[in-house]
Amino acid sequence: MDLTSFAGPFLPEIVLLAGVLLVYLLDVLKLRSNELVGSIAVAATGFALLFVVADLGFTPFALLRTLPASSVDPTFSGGYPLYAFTSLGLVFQAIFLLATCLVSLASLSRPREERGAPIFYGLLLLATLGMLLVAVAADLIFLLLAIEVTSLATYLLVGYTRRDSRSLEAAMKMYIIGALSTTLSFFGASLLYGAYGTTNLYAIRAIGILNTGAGAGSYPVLVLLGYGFLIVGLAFKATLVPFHAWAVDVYDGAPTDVTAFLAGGSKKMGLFAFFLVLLAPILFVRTVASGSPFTTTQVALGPVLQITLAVLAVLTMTVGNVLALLQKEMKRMLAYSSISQAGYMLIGITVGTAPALAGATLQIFAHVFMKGGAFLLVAGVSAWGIGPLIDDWKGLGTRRPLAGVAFALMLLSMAGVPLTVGFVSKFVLFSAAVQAQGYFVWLAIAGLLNSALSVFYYARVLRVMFFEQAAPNPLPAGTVVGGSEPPILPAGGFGYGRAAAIGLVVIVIVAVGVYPQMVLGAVQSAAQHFVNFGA
Amino acid sequence: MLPLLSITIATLLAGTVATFLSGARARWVALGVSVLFILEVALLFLSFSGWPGYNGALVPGFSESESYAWIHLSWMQVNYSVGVDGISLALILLTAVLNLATVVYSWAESKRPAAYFGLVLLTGLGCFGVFVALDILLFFLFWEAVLVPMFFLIGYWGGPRRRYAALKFFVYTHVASIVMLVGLLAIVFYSGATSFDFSSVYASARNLAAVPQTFLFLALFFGFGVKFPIVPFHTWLPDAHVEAPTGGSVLLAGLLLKLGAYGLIRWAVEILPSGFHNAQPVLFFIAFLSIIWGSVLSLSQRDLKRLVAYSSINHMGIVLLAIALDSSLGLIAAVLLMFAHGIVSGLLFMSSGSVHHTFGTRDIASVGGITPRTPALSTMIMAGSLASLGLPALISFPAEFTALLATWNGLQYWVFIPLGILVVTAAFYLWMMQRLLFGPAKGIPAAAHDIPWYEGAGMGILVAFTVLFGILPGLLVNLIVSSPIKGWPGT
Amino acid sequence: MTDLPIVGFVGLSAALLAVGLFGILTRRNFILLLIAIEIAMNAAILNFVYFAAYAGGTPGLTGQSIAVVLVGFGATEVAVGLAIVLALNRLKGTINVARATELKL
Amino acid sequence: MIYEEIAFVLLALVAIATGVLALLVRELVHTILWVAVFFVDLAALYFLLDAPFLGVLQLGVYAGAVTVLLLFGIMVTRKRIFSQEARIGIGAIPFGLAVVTFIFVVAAIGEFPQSSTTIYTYDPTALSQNLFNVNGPWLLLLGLIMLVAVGGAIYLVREGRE
Amino acid sequence: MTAFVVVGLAGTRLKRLEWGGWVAVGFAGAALIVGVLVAAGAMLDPGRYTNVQYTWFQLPPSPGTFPNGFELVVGTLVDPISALMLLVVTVVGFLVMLYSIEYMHHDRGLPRYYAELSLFLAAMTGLVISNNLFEFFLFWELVGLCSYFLIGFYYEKPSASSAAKEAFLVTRVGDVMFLLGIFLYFYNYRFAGPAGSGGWAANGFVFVNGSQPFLAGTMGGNSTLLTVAGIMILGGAAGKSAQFPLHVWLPDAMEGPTTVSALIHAATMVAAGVYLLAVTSLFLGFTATDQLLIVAIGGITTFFAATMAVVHPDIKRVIAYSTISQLGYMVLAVGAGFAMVGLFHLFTHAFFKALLFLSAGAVIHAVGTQDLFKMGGLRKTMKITATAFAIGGLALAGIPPFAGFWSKDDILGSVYAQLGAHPAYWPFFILAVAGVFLTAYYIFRAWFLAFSGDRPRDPTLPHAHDPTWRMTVPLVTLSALAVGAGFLIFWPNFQGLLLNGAGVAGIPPTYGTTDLLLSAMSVLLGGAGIALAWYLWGNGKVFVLPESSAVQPVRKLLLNRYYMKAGYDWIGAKGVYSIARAADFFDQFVIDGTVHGFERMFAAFSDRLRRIQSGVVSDYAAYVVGGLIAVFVLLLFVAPYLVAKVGGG
Repeated sequence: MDLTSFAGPFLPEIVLLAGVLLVYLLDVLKLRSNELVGSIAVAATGFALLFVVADLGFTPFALLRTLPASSVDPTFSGGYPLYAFTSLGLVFQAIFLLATCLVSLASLSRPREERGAPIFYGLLLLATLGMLLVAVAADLIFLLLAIEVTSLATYLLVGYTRRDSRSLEAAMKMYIIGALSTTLSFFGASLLYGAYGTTNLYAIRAIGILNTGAGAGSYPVLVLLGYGFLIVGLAFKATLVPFHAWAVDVYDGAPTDVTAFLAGGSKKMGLFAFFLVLLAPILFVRTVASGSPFTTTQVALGPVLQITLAVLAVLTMTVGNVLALLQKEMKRMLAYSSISQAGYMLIGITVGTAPALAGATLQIFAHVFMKGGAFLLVAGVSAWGIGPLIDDWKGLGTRRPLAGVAFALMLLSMAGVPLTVGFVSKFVLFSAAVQAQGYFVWLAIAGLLNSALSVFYYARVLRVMFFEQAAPNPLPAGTVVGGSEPPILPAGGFGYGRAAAIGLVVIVIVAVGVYPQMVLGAVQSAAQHFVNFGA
Repeated sequence: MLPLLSITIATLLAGTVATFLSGARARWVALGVSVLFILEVALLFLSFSGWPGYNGALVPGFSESESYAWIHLSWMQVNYSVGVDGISLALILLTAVLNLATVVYSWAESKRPAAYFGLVLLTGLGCFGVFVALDILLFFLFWEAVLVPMFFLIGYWGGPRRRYAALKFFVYTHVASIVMLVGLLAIVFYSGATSFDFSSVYASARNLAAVPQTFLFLALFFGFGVKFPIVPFHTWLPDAHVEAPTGGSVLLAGLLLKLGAYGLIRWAVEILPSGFHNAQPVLFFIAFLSIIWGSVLSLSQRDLKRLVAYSSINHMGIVLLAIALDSSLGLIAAVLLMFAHGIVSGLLFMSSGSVHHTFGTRDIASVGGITPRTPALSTMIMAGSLASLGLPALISFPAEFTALLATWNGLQYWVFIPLGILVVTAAFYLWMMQRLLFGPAKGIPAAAHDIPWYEGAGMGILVAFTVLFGILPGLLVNLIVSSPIKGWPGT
Repeated sequence: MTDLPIVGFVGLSAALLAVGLFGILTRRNFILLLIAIEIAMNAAILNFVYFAAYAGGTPGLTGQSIAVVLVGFGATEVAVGLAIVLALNRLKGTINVARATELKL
Repeated sequence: MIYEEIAFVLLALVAIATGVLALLVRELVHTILWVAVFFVDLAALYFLLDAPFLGVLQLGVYAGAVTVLLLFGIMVTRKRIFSQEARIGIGAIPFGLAVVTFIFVVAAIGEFPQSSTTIYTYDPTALSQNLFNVNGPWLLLLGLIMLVAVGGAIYLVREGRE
Repeated sequence: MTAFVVVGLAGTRLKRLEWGGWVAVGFAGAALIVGVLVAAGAMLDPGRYTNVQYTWFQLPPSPGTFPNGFELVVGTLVDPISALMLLVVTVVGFLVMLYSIEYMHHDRGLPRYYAELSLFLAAMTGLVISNNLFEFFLFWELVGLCSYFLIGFYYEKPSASSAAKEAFLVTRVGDVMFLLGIFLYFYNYRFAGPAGSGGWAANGFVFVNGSQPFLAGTMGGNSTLLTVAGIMILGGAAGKSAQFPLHVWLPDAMEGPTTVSALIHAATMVAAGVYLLAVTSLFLGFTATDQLLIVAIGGITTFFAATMAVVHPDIKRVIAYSTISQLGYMVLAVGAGFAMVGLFHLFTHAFFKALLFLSAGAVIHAVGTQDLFKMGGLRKTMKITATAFAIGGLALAGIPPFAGFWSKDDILGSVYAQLGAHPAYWPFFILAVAGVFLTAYYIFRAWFLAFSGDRPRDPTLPHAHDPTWRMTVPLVTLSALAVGAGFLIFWPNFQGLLLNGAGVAGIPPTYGTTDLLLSAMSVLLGGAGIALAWYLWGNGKVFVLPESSAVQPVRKLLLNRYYMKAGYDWIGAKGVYSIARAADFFDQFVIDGTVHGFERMFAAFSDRLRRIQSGVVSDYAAYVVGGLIAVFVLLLFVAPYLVAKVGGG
């Protein structure tokens, strides 16, 4: 294996790795200033992002291309590699990098007294590296190992404020459920290996297309069990119900910037893993498989998986929304909302058509900005001394109109109000579901009804922020202040980094919301390639 | 030709932004924008090319059409397409008039005036957009765009239970929009329409089989119906109206309810003829239910605004009935009724608002005999009530007459229901006037004085239109007739 | 060339998985949880190994390679788990996972 | 070959038994002992499957390193090494869940030949070829994972004095 | 002719001015001149139709419903009957306006009064000269509105505003039926009419086309439909003309100023119902069933209202009941097919009833009460008024040669002539004849109570005297008309006008050829009534019915108007309002409650579901494993079953 040919396409990853090493080096040199280390992370992700965007074929950056156009979306004939560059993978790489970029940009404004900048940014970059590798995986084991890179990094990220018991508890919970899921994933992979004799996703796809009798044809139960284990294992990352319970506690307990990364980044990786793993059986395994040892009917594998995923999707949306309804804490409410959003995204792979995948991808793109931005904003607001409860946000909209409007915009986008990116993505996603016809229309209806339900709690936050007066500050004894003065917010805003990140979020939410053609066009063509890829 | 529609949208958008930013001078900016809006609508009228006999527009029957690519995917063609025909033009006129009247009426708004007037203009923009949009996504976008300002208008400037009302309004209408959206999407994808454009949907949806058409129609009907509002999905309306500030109520009753009816005509009745035909019994049933329910409930209300709100349900029920008749006369009646109800309910809500400002309560039972103290206000209330109960020479009369005539033509003796309800309608208005305006004075605060000039002016604008179109309904009818509705010549 | 009952291996790995899961569900001591997870992990590794050796399927060395990688991964995972548990123990003085319930509802 | 089958049955029984014992005994140090036996037992199974390289790896990594790591964990988190765990019931629900999972997975055995079949054996060189050449990226990934683990784990357990 | 409308509207503009009353009178005078000229023109040239019309709105022809298009027009038509009505409206209108100057001078709402009265005159004129049913309805509603305003003129009085509301509502019931009637006729005649005309739909409901009745000879079509249409028109007329059972509002309408009662609720507006029936019967035609029904309503109302007038102590209400009763005669005539005879009675009745009201108004103006039992002996101080009232009474009682005799006699005679052909008319004819006696009795009971005797029974009443010329001129003029109007029947031109009003339909009436025996009988009955009144009430006597009398319950029944109003009130207040309350309850608690129920259910569900977030990680692991098993179940059992069943997505 020629090193240069191996390293060339991985330039973005290498840039990140270099960033990590630089950060660790500076740590050793006792240069631990947040701004310095953070800038390195921002720069690294920024550069990597440029490379990825260039690889996607965005002409202004053509100079930065690291991949010849021919090696994107290649066709295989025998000899399946462990990794392959797909347009959709590149799109996801860009999304992941954007998420990391946003988080590290915002984290530039971390409070000075907070320690652990090197480990924070180092792990952030490593986690991102794992995500980038997930995006190019072509092999199940490669995929799972890459996921583990991110998983371990995120366990540690969640617990990196090691003197915060909430944070450590979150890390512990995430670790246990994560390790369990990993085990289940590998177990599933082993079963699939037993059935197919390979763990390569494209090989499995080819077996399905060629209908050689291996895999689903010969070992229907093994295949079904294998995919079942994999679905459950990956559902951990994607926070599907009922595998979501950890997420709420972890999103709540983790440092909020890390939460933003979890919600905006690593969870999306789980969803993309779903795309990678399940697209082949859903679309290409035409082998008629006996449904189970207990029934004699012969059914196709694809619809069976689709129905299962549809149930999971509906369950995820609904439970997430219902639980968010009564939630009193802002972060937990956002966490539940994030869970329900995962349900929408799952619709994409459930439907399995290129439009649906495009819709889901756009939804994921939107979610990075909406939810990531929201958590970043929550982190900034809590730095002002605003408590964790939604009610603590009373009157914020009128006292800090800019922050209030930005947050309102994110919430409206999550609720799917037009002229926001959240609307466009849901519109495309549900359109695609309707376009696929059949029972997917019901999926679209369930999704839309759920998004209606979600309006309840988003609107509640808006109400608290804009229509209610701030509660009187618990006054220090002896101070004489008239009546019901709201708590005094610190002068200044979020700090430049965070303000820039939130500003970027707002711009994207509105810009893509108003004119989505550019993003949507790229995503659509990538999804189309992805569906046809290697076939 | 000038892209007049886009210019108007841009004007309103820019006006809204300017109003938001203009602080204390917001009302002047808003007034300027409203006047500009009216002038642009006047220009639209002048350049309207859909008059009978003309067929040169981009989409047949639509004048001033514009279309630009927006989202073009292999399977989804969304354009920015706008255009007007007679029906939308009539409602656009209503929008412009109500916008101006609301701005004038709310002249003294002191609670964050910039935001208030901005939101009023934004509502106007949304409604204008709905009436001109010829693309499903664009339509839905404007449709939803109306929700947000109204949510804030109710939620921030409203009465004591404003938060509840705002939330209820938002959730109800949002759920409805969603069902409507699914319906519209399904129409596109099931019919194999090449784009989201009205023309394309119109051309292909009619070819769908009757059964899917029926399902789609019912979905759309639910979506539009909640805005109507149809019984039993109406309970958001009284709450929203009662809690909304006067300007909000005016726009809510005058414009928002019309969106549902307009949507039903444009996006359901026209493009799903067989579905419409099959669903007619349902529509009739709901229409009669709404008519009866609205007026019977009006009888039992003590709150002036609530009374007017329920009477809106009744009136919109007649609109629905007229639409459901599936006849040209019915359609004309429906649009006339919409226009009339927009003006008249606006007037009535303004009156109720003034009653509230002047006497501190809207409870009909606790205030009475106000006429000697506030003759101008009483006159307005009387004008509004009499117009609303369908008195000749006022705007509702030709509309109701046409509607009832059309009902007779279509349904024969069923017309007894709306006819009988006319008596009940008269009863609750008369009863309200008897208690509020006449009789011995009671419950009038010492400081109460007649309405200020701007409230009078706001209502005066509406009264002027009430009388103008009451005497010359032909102006509107000629406009409506020029629309490419089925059964019309040249369609 | 040895003959072995492949069915038995399937049963064994299923049983080991069940034992691991049972441990994860019932044990409260974090270290026991780690052990349970590793038992289940070993079930997966065992799967890879015997499927690699099973002639009935499509045999290949890949399975053994995977097993090698997974053995390494398992050890790393335990190390990270231990790091977390040590930090938690330092802060809370317990490694009973049922006592760490600050975050709930 | 009947001997190999008998050996397999014995090893399998020992594996299950030690696994269960490791989880159920109340003395934590005994747990470690049973775990060690479990890992060794699995190594023996790998030898039985003619995968000697893996067997050795299992002995070295699991039976050696991991066991020591776990023992170390117990020593650090315990005031006294030989303290007993509180008795915890088996719990019907977890037990049921585990059994049902077992049943589901075992359901797949119907798809395999019920009698003993010949297994393939491989040359360790071929294994290393496979491992380092074709599937080299796996090892790179494993390296990355270890990089993450080492950096993070050290930071986490370090007595924070910065 | 539209000038009338303009005149009326102009009147309303001037309401702010102090001398607005005079301006209004001036306009009314102008209207009078025009009206008289028009009427004279019509009388001098019977059979002339003047028709002018403008399109209100129109729809182009559409293939389905209206192949010839659809049109609504506003037009004017002067034909004999509208000329007759025009004369009534303008004459009485002018006189009442003049009279009001003094009668109302103390009222601060004077400008409003004149504005509303002017508007009324305009609307009434418009109604009379309408050339189509749609326009007819338009003005019909407008006069109803004016009536509403004028009844509620003293709006501070709760009884007045209540009466106004009642009047509007009850007539609204009639209006609704009228509207339905219009629709029914429209449906029947939408394509009927002269060839090529396109029918009613394309011609805006017009009666005439050029000089021809538009629908001449088109009677026919669906007879059931036409019957129902006729019933609906009758309902409308019954509402406006206070016929049984929609008569309840008219007595209460006496809450308005007496002048208003005289003009609107005696002479003009209430007659609009009869006018409507006449127009319909002449131009559209009634079926035999309708005719019988109209006759029945007329006959019943005649007698029924008269009985109520017999016992009432309020001078205005007595006259009001008398109005209802007299309107009954007109309806009876129209129903029997003698529309023009009815209109003739309408014509004379307008004058003598206005006279009666204005006289009563003068009395009320003078003594400040309407209670007959407080009055008495006014004959001495109010000579002109007493005489005027007596003339009116005699006319009403049908004593020759007063106007009432001629017209009422014509009615009785004409109907009598039809009895052979329509035996079913008999009972109603008898009721009508009995009404003659009652009429004479109650009106002279009122006269005797008010004017005879020596002094007022209530000594606290102010000293009464005759009013000034502004009030007496109308009284005298109307007296003259009450005496003389009946003689017009002997003028051939007028007779010709009446005959020609029939246009093409209808039965020739019996002008001048009345059965002498019948005339004599009716005069005798009238005389007997007067005699009885004199016997019971003459010379200041007060007849008190003994408490033990067997007819005491009857008296109570009559005083309480047969409990019909109470019944209606009960239906309105208790029945409908209770339904409304119940509906409100349903709305708030059931419909909204369902919504809130959903909300609560979600909340409860959410709360229950929240518990699974226990914070114990082992539980979370259990969910994972449970979820795993659930996924297996789905994958292995549920999904294959579904796929096999429906064939997959």
